[in-house]
Amino acid sequence: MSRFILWLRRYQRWFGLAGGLCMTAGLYLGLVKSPPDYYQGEVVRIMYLHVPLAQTSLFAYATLFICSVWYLWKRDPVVDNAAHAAAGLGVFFTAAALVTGSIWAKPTWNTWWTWDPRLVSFTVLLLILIGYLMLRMFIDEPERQARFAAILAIVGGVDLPIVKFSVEWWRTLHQPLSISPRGVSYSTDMLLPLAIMAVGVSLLFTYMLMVRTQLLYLRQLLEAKKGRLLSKAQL
Amino acid sequence: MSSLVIHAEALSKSYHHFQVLRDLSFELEAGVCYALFGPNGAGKTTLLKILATVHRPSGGRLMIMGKDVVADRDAVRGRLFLVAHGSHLYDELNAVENLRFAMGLRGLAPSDRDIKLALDRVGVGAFADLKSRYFSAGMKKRLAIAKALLARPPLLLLDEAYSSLDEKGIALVNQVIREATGAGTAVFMTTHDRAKVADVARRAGVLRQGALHELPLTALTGTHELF
Amino acid sequence: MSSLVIHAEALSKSYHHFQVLRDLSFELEAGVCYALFGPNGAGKTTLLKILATVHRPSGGRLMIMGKDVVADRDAVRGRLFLVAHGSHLYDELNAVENLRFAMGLRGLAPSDRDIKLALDRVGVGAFADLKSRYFSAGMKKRLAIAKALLARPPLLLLDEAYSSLDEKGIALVNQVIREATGAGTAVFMTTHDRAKVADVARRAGVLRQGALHELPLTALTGTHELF
Amino acid sequence: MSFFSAIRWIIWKDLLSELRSRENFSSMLFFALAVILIFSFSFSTDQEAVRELIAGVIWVAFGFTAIIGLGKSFAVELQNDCLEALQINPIPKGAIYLGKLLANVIFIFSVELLLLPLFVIFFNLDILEKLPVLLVIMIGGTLGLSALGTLFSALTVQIRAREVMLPILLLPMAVPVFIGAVEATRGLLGGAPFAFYRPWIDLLLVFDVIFIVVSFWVIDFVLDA
Amino acid sequence: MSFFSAIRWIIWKDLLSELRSRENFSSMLFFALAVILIFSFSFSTDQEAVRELIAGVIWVAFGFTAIIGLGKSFAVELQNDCLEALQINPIPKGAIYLGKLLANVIFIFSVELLLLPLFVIFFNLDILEKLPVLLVIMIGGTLGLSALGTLFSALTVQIRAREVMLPILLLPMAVPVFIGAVEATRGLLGGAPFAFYRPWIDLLLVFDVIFIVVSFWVIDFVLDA
Ligand code: HEM
Ligand SMILES: Nc1ncnc2c1ncn2[C@@H]1O[C@H](COP(=O)(O)OP(=O)(O)OP(=O)(O)O)[C@@H](O)[C@H]1O
Ligand SMILES: Nc1ncnc2c1ncn2[C@@H]1O[C@H](COP(=O)(O)OP(=O)(O)OP(=O)(O)O)[C@@H](O)[C@H]1O
Ligand SMILES: [Mg+2]
Ligand SMILES: [Mg+2]
Repeated sequence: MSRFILWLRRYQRWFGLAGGLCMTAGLYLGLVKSPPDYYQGEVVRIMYLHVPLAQTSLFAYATLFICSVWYLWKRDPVVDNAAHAAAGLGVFFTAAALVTGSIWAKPTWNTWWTWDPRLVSFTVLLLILIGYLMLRMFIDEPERQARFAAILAIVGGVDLPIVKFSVEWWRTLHQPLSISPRGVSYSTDMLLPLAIMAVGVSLLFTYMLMVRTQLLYLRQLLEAKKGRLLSKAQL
Repeated sequence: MSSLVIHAEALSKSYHHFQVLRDLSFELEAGVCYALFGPNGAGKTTLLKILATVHRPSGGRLMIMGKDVVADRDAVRGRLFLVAHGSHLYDELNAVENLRFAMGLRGLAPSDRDIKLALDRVGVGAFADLKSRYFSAGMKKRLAIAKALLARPPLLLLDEAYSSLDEKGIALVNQVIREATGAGTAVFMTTHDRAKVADVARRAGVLRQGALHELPLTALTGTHELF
Repeated sequence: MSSLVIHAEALSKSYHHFQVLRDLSFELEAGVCYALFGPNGAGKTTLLKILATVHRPSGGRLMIMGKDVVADRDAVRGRLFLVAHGSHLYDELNAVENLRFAMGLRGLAPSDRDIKLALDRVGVGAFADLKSRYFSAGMKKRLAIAKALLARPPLLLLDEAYSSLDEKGIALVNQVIREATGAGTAVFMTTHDRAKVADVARRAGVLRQGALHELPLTALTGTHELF
Repeated sequence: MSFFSAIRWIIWKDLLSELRSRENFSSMLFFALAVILIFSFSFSTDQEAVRELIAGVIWVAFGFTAIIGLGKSFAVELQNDCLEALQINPIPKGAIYLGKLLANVIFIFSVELLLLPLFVIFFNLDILEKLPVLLVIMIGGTLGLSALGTLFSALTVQIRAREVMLPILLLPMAVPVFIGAVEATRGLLGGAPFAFYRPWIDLLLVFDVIFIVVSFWVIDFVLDA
Repeated sequence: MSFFSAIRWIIWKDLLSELRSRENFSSMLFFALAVILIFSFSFSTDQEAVRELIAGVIWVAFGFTAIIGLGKSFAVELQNDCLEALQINPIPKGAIYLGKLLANVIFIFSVELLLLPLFVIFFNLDILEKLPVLLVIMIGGTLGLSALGTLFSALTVQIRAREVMLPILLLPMAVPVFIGAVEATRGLLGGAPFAFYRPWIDLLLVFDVIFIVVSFWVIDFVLDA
């Protein structure tokens, strides 16, 4: 078994534990202790989920990008497992950020969805991630799957900043946003729980990444076992 | 050492974990024709495609003409030519254009006369202007052989060399192989028909359970089971 | 008359004005294996596909089991089975499912045991659950033969019957042909290999310049040129 | 008997292949998503205009979904010359047509069902109590597109420029289906009384029947030499 | 030397095949026509709204045209395993990429040129003195779509759901091209001063360069095991 996998197995619990602690503390501080927002009232509390989730999605894509470059360079299947895991979790976190954002948008912007640059680039991120997983689904050979997926992640990684900046120009060039996500200014009693939550969700992501990488790795091992049995049954 | 065309060490290949080749080592010298046998599904095509640099081996080391196939792909590729199951022809191009294109990408520019000679040689000269879409199975195979004639590679790889050829076509392939080996080309081919290859093969082997076993040449003319 | 399986009169076939078959007449009786030879591009595949009702003849009349292939297509089709170049397999279905589907459309419902027996017989029993996408060339051919085994048609058509099969596979095909003809099936096959077919063919012919010439059976064991 | 069992075998095979590969289904879904996205991008200037055109957007997305699915329908028969085997099978070609048609409707309609919530979210629709009628319109439109599309899929798969000839042939012919479906949907979503857009639904169903009957009748010429 | 001659051979082959079959060209053309037709049908309610959206309509039509052409680009290499032959040819894979890219741009751009008069007729546009800038935008957009599209065409052609995976991968990534092209076209057609939409043209060109460079760099991993 890969040494990296053994390392993951040894240390994952600490990440899980720390993430759990941070999130418990963060949720308590954010949902119970911190004051409601002056303008938004209790609704603002969804921020403690939305912002960390959104940040972690970007973190997930960064992980995916790095693992992909690393894979093409070293061709280590374990790194590909990590990339695969990061993409799967990325879809989960991105979708969660999108949903929480939408839920937040309904009372504040009075719509589930609007053509805001951030939302657009974020949706593109989600589509790229889903495309990434679909691509993997349609390739059976593990080596080719890993190689093509890595290429897609890298091209997407170059693309995302361009999408982000181009949509940024797109709006600001014509009409400024009446309500921007940046319009909410933080007070310290909001910033602390937010920071704790941010750390907590990132740790949680790291923990899930470690577990999922192992899962994918083990699944490959199992397939290999099955394959070896089949190779015995030659004509 | 310098006359070694293929030098494989502990080659292995798995298709999603289904191991087809295991720790396969062998060598092939220039000017020799090697015939590979094996039951259906043994991995002959797989091995040939690894030699042709279509697939990357899952493990082991493969040197062709002294160059590593992984590190030095393009150098290796200029030195080999593959006649595979697929005929590598473009349906919309006619026979001449197909040859021209294939040679052009190899950096060769055969004259009209060379092309005409090659087509006549493989017996499709009368169809030089026909789109390859309308070629029959055997005619396509013959066109692929015409490409090999023009490319004159140091290593020639043939998968199921005789399939879909008529008896004259088979004689033609054997003649081509003889000339090629005479000129120092190494030929590595798979086939199921030992009687036909007995004329030209200087070495033979059988692929069984992922391992390669060298055969005595007498096995080709005999009738006992190869595997 | 009633034992005539194929009765062709003045069949002809052209592909956009290129005439491949001219006024071809012949008959085939039940229980006989007919081997068709011919140079590459002679029109063997074309003729076989006309017999299989894939192509419609450009002229002439073709009766199979006493039914006209043009007027009475579906009746004819239930009585023949074609093993063509293409293996007629669905990549995503495994071996068992492929057999089941092919038989289902013919209105047959072979039992699990029948299917298992057929797969074992053609030597791919170990791969019953493997998607046919991953089958090698020879394994696909074997699966196609398994279909013919289950279908038990009165007329069996085989194009390049032995191609991509190993020696055991060839013996298997010959065995299948022997059993089929023994049970009254007419077999019409094309091949380039007279030595292999000599065992089983009861009649032989060569297609040349669009015309069919009957060959004496001794030609199969001889070595002089057929065309 | 063997007619219906042939239909069942075709559906079984198509569904099983699809379950194995999930190719068709996920492709249709994602492609429809991309279409919705492009639309929203191209027409983002005017939120009100987009809401006005929502019925059109829905049916353009459904139309493209259908074209993807229909194109695949017979394209899978090209692998290993399976089409040849289908052609010379002793079953009536009408059974092949109906089997393929039903499999296509199942695929396309399930994708449309999945897209529905997206439209609700993206365009702020409120369709809960309109759902039964909407489903009828969707089935009517899908059946109409598939009836013609299955026929053309069988036809185009045998010619050179197959992937593109399908929409080229289908889209103009399917104009009445599109018009019927768009107008009915527009009426429904716009809150018009049922009697007002009822004729459009009738139009759809009439076209469904006509298309299926005609296709069933001509499929022999398409699938046979 | 052999690098550029390889590029020439690829272009020669693609152009010659296309001249023979006219498959790609006529398909793109007709498909674009059908798209324009559908648009006009689906959005016929409000002529003014359509005029507002004309830049979007143009680029949706161009985008679909491009996707058709790009999908074909490497798909023709599947016949008789030609892709295998390309892979093991002793030429740099970058030359294959550039050859295919140029052939694609030639095809797609010529179809776009033919579509232009149609837009003029259908939507009453007045583009004569705007033509030079419009052509620059068109080339910029086409190059951007093709740069990525050629890469993804080479990639998807080697996997299962190829026809649909191409748009699935390409469309989200091409969002900046669409935005740049649509905004620049909108500015141009709307009569805005050049300086106003100039940034969009710059965006297009920057994008073109970035994606050609990136694709050229990764094509080896796509076309080689
Ligand atoms: C579908 C809707 C939404 C999506 C997809 C979305 C997406 C995002 C993304 C991608 C980020 C960036 C995280 C980072 O840069 O690390 C973010 C941050 C943020 N969002 Fe949202 N958002 C949505 C709705 C909202 C709404 C309705 C609000 C509040 C009115 C909001 C408030 C914020 C805030 C305060 C931040 C942190 C900004 C910062 O730290 O720079 N979001 N969101
Ligand atoms: N892409 C693939 N994925 C999984 N398994 C594969 C793949 N290609 C081939 N195989 C398997 O590898 C084995 C060897 O296949 P290969 O085509 O090399 O056989 P072969 O010796 O050429 O057989 P034949 O004589 O029938 O041509 C077969 O059992 C086949 O099922
Ligand atoms: N669709 C077609 N259009 C035009 N010509 C065709 C077509 N199909 C076959 N031909 C031509 O018809 C002739 C006979 O082809 P066919 O495939 O029947 O030959 P064959 O005897 O099977 O040859 P082989 O031994 O090579 O398989 C060939 O010359 C071929 O070029
Ligand atoms: Mg093989
Ligand atoms: Mg033939």
